[in-house]
Amino acid sequence: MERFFSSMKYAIQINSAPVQSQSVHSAQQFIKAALAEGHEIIRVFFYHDGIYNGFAVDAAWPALARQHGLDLVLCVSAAERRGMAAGASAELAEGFRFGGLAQWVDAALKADRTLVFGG
Amino acid sequence: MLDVEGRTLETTADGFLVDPANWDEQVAAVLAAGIPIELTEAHWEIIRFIRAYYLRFHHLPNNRMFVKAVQKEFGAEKGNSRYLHRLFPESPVKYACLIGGLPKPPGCI
Amino acid sequence: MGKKFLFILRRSPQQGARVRETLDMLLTVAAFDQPVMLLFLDDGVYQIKRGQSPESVGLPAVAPTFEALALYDVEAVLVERESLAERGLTESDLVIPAEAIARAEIAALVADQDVVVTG
Amino acid sequence: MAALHLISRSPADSRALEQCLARAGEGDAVLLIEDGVYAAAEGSGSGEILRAATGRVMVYVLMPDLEARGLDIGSPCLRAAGANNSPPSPAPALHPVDYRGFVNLTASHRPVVSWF
Repeated sequence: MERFFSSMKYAIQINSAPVQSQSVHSAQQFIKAALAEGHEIIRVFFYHDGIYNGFAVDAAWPALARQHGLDLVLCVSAAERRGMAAGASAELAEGFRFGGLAQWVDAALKADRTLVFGG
Repeated sequence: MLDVEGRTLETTADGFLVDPANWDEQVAAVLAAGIPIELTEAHWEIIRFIRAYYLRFHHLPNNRMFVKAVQKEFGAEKGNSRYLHRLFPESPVKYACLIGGLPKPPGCI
Repeated sequence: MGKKFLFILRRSPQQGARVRETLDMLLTVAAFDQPVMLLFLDDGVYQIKRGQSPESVGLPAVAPTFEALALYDVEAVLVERESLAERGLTESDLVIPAEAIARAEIAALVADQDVVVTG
Repeated sequence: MAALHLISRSPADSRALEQCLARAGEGDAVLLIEDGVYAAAEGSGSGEILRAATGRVMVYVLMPDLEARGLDIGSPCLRAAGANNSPPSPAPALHPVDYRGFVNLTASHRPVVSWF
């Protein structure tokens, strides 16, 4: 199938918890579709209540991270604010790491598009 | 808990003062001794700045913002991470806040 | 590799940590010396309304934090004229100087950005 | 470049669609996703708003989200919004896309703006 656009780089921001709304699912579907089109996901940055994704039992993110080598970054200050950071690295779901807002800025600067999921 | 000349002040598990209003220069000296950092006028300048910043803006910067804010206030020779790291090893904003009797700033594990 | 960032605040204050965290994102972008604009739309204009006293009901004050924008050289602070007028407000009701722009000008402003974050 | 606006909230609990369309520029695209697809449903009250935007912006609907809610793009609801008029107003053009189409829209528009 012919592609109309050359390969694009995406930065994805996720703002909602996995059980809160459909947004997390939308983001995962979008990411799969983008990868299937030959695009690149530079980083998925979890902010606001999105940080709860890193502590969820849902295996979808770990599976995506494993298959596609996604960089899943939980904002450390958002996690701290919700009491989810101190010494908790060991409890993070597979594929996630903590990072600062600088990681979001870095991804947005490298990306052709930045998308935000989850109100 | 922190003992300062007969006063007992409450601190968090990370050693940050619970109530910034309990802070004075004696408290700062005890907080700094626990790191340990020996306070010079260069330290005081930054500590007074971050306290004034917090009290005015009701906000604490992360490391990156802190460097930029110091740069804006004192110029590039002080507003750079080398200068600030020399004063406050590891995390300048964290230790400036800790000694300044402020809450733990965002983004430090 | 510079990018243009626009943050749009459309929510009223006191929605938990959300606005505060969005503002942290904006200030981090500014700390990276990237061009960043802030636009208040709809109920977002209440964020910078004078005379709020959230402390009286035990809530944190957000308005003073906007005064830090100048310290980070964020000079492009905009407010939609219609959003103010619909709420019976004028620029003199705001705690920080904001440049009023017309609703009709917003499309062109948005189209000129690389990254837009709404909060 | 023209912007892509994402609407994910139902018109019943958010004015995001209306507030977005009030600012969207000529040639911008709007994509209804998640509960945003309810704007295409009968009784949503969004028919008029969407009709007014027709010609100025392209409005797309994410079909998997529409179908997951038991709706379809040919539903008479949008026509019904203008039922008092005679002749009936034409339905606003809603363009169906799947996730691949969503990705293509993000590639052909910049910036992407999420309205909550």
